[in-house]
Amino acid sequence: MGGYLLKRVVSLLPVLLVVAVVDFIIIHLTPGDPASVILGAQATEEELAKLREQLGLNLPIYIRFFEWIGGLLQGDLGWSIFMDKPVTEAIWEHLGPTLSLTIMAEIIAILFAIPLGVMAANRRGTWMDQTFMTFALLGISLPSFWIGLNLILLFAVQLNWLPAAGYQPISNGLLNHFKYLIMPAISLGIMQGALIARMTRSSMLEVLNENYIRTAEAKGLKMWLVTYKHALRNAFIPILTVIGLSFATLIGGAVVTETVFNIPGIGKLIVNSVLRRDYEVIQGTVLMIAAAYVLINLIVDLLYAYIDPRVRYDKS
Amino acid sequence: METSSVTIATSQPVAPSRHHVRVAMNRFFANRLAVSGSILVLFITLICVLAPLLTSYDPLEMKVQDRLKPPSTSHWFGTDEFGRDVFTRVVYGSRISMGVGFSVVVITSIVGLLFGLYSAYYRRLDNFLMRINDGLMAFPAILLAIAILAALGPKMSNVIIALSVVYIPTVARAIRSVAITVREQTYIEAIHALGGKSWRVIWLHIAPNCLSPLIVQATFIFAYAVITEASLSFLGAGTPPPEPSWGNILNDGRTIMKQAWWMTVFPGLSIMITVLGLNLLGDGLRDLLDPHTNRAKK
Amino acid sequence: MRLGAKEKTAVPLLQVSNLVKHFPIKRGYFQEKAYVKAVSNFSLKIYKGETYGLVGESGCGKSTTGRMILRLLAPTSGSVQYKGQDITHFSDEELRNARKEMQIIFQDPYSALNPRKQIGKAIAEPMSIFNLGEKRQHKQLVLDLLRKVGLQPEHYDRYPHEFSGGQRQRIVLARALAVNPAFIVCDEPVSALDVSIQSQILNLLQQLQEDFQLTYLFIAHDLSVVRHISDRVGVMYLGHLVEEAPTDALFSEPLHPYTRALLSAVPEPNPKKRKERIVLSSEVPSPIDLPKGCVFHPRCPQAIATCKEVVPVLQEMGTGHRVACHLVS
Amino acid sequence: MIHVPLLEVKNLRTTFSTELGQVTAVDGVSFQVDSGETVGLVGESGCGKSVTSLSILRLFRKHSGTRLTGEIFFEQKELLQSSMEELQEIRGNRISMIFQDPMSSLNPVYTVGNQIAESLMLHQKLSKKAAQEKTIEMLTLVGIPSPDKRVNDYPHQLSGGMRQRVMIAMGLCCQPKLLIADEPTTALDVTIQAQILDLMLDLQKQLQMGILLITHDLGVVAEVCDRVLVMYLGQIVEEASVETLFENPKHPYTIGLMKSIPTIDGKRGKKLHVIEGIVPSLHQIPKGCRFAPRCPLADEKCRQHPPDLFEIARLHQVRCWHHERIGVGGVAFGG
Repeated sequence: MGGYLLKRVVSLLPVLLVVAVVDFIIIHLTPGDPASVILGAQATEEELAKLREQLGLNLPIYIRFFEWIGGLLQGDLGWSIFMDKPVTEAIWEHLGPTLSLTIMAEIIAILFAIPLGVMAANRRGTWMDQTFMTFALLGISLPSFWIGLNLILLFAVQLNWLPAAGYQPISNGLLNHFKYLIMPAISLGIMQGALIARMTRSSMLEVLNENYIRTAEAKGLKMWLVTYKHALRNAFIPILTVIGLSFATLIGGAVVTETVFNIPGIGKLIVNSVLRRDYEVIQGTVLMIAAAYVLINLIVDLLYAYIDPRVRYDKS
Repeated sequence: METSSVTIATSQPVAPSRHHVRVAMNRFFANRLAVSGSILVLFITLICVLAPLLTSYDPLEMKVQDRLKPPSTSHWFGTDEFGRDVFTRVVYGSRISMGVGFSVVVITSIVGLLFGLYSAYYRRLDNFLMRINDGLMAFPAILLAIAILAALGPKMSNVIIALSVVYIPTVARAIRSVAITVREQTYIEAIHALGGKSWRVIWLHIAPNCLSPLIVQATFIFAYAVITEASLSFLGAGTPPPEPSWGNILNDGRTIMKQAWWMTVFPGLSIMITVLGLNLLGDGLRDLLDPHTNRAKK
Repeated sequence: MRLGAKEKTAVPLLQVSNLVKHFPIKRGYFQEKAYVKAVSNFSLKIYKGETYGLVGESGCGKSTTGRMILRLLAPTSGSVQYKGQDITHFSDEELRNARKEMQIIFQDPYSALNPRKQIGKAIAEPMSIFNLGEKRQHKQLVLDLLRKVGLQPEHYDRYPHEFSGGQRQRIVLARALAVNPAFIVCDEPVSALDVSIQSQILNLLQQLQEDFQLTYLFIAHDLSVVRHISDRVGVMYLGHLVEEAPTDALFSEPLHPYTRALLSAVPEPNPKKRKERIVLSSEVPSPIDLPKGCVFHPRCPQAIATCKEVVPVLQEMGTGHRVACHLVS
Repeated sequence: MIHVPLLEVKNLRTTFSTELGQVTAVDGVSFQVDSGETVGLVGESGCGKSVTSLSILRLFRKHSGTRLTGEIFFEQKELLQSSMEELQEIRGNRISMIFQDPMSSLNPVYTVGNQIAESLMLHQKLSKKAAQEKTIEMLTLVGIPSPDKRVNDYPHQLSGGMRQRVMIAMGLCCQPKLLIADEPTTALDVTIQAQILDLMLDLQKQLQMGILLITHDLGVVAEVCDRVLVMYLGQIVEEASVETLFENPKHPYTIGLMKSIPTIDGKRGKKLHVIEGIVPSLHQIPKGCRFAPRCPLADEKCRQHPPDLFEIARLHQVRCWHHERIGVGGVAFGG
């Protein structure tokens, strides 16, 4: 097992390197002089020079890259010009809301997606399967921010049950926290759930056609045992892959949802940094998110080994 | 050999019909998903092309006195806070969404096919390309697009570049996995045995067998691109106002949602119809073009 | 049978000596390198117009050998001579005309044809690869080939999915014949076909051998099929050639214990002849760590001490009957 | 006391709905299997032998639009009408089935021990520990070396031969009265096949079990079966004891099959006998006798009227209008 773990971790290093390079290049694509873009036209020459020096813009690009990487390894993600604090601190402040939003959305998604997907696969061709397919199709066709707007229109404006926007950290009471997060989590969870549900159904259908399922039926096992013991565990491997890969769309969705519901999360931080041209913050947060994605997929890889013995024992 | 699986091994060509196109058409029209999908997509494309004929108003012309009028016979979708006709802006907005979507699909399909094919065929290249691919896929689509647009500035061409960079890895990964299964087929080994050179193997044998999955993947990429473009404009990072795009119309409507419900409903509906049409078409094409999966899904 | 008398004098069309193929397997970064020893110093000679049958159970390395002969797989060591010329280390360019004369047909007819290409074009493709004659003539050549393999001209622009397994094998044969080859490796060509179709293809193979003066290396695991079509037969076990003889000699008095066990295990379609079977115990050992000495000794009913130590060498026991076994020499 | 067979299939008809419309894969098949007897169901691809075996335990996907008519009696119980619960009581307990491809017939993510114990706990209500012991006992019975270690192995760690032994252990752990074996040795090498066939015959004697063996290999039939049913395009064309079938076959298809197989001894002729043409598709079943298009003896009567299964001797039936003219003393077959 250890060998497998080590192999997976080692294979991540080049990916993380690519993530860092891509992240660095994007920000340095800015045509023209970033200093004047940040400070605006009326900045004096000497202010521009100080900023350029501070950003290290006068150094050749590869030197700045290695300096940046050096800083990264010591946990220094750069400095926010706008908020005048280290990027790591800015990220830490905004991490809480995004974490609870994405976790809640993912839980909603998985809780609905997997049972529905399995049931639809089990009753393929019946009306239940058709309605499932239609809802799942709608789910991936509705932009999450539009769902958000409509939820606000209904629950906040018309019925006034829930606050239209804003955020309450857990410290101000769990119920309060939920009140603010339930609508954003639903609007984010629908697309995510639809994606996972469709994958669950097709993966289950694939597995239900396998020979060992027929063997299980030939042994006289009850249908639910065949489905939930024999089929689901095999179907779970591709489902896990989708959950791992869809983490990226989840975070992407979170960025938009936070803007709709005015939640001070990482997404909001990035959007504001873009509008304020706060490059170092954009660079740092985008890097953190990409690194989190790589970590999540490593965990998914390790779960494979737990579920599928062939991965654990890949001797010859 | 007798296959114990239930599929009937018809040992004689079933309907040795001469017109393969006719057979393909029959199967297409029999597929409800593909037909309904293509109807919706065709409908939106027509709106895109015939935009000037559909409305007499100019999408940018402001008439302050008609500010925030509800939907009426003169303004089907009502007017926005500057008195511009929302129906006209939504109709012209379709050009942005479909334009961006289509160009992203063309770019990602071509580049994705190249990356996928060559990384599947040349093992040494594979490792290098796949690491870049995994690296790029680590960035959520919207974030990568936002970062690129922040650097290059919010122009429609930049939006297309940003979205292409975001979706090339997805296409490349899909094509690579198909190309690898094709490369393991015996007819590829046969062409090697016949002295066929690499270009012949790649372009005359592997590529044609990757087209169906490419078409299916492209349809879904089109849908993702439309949604992501709308999200970008909604965040104010995509197509800059006053140019009408569904995303920024929705953004304008967001703050005055209580008074002017029509400003958020209609652009949202158009996004949904377009993306739903594309997803339907994608599902339908996957059943038609990918015999393996449609046997399992039947 | 035709070849009984004169074959030994002529230069062999194909000569393979001490062919070895070890596939490295990647185990973690720290364990030492391990190899699947698929083929170990395999040698044979095949003469013009002859059908050499290579038989053995799955995993014995017969297909790997066939692919190494055609240089579809690079041998770890050993040499392949075609018409006296050593092609083992030929570059792709030099291999081209050798490739023209040496063709291969496969076991699985369902994946041997490109599903997106009409069969007429598929058969014509080798002609354009080796640019034989004008493109205009290709269609006519293909139509002749279709008739020769028992198909109709109107099949020209059909797609592979419209044909049965047997018909596809005929198309694969036509494609191999398109370049007028001298030598064809038939890798289990009838194993995936039904019995009645099998006999049609075997008869076709023999007919084509006469019409085109072809030489076959016929690889299969079905002993009765190999017996029917081969002039000489080689028996392989775990990458080693254990016995080789003219067909009648091998089947009437097999010398190697494994060949005898193999022949006794074949169920005969005749209830009266339910003979006493030599049932080999246990399983075929893994090709990664081969048994020392004779690879068959762990399962051999008559294994003696030397079998466990010394690797037996193929010895001549009579006209062309060679066997690698300590007990027999 | 009238003799009651272990299994009796009467006029079984199995139809599927496919993209190109209804297809009858098994069209009016009737046969019996007794305890201790091995009946062979032989034929080429698409003849319906596998579908027949699957119909007995109704092992078709729920929504595949499969329709089964006719009657199947097993120990005085009619299976086609019995409820799913009743059928599940019988599956793996009174009637067991083993399949062709050992590589994909075992669940890759559970140990072989777990998959065998599952049947024991279900049908014999054994505790986990008792089931584990019985499982090891079964693995020893089917000849798997060091069963106490193998019981915790996963399928991908075993060879094809070993997996087929596990399948047999799984099938026989509840002492079923009938074993249906669908091409059990087709995917195995000939030396391993010999071991598996011997094992099945030994276990049959010990458990006084009936075996329905589905195969396309006439050698295996001759080696193992007592009675044989030859199937062609969904119908039984000849039924006989194994001796009669090989000495005095009466149906042109059976004869054609036997003559087109190369043998391990006997004369090495130049050309093998060939059955002309190819098996017609189930969507275009010929009018009259289904073998007529490929039969050298076919005449107008054969092309117009489908023959019934005539009883020409005790336990010897043939579906052919011209059966008297065929075989020993009758029309000699070409090739």
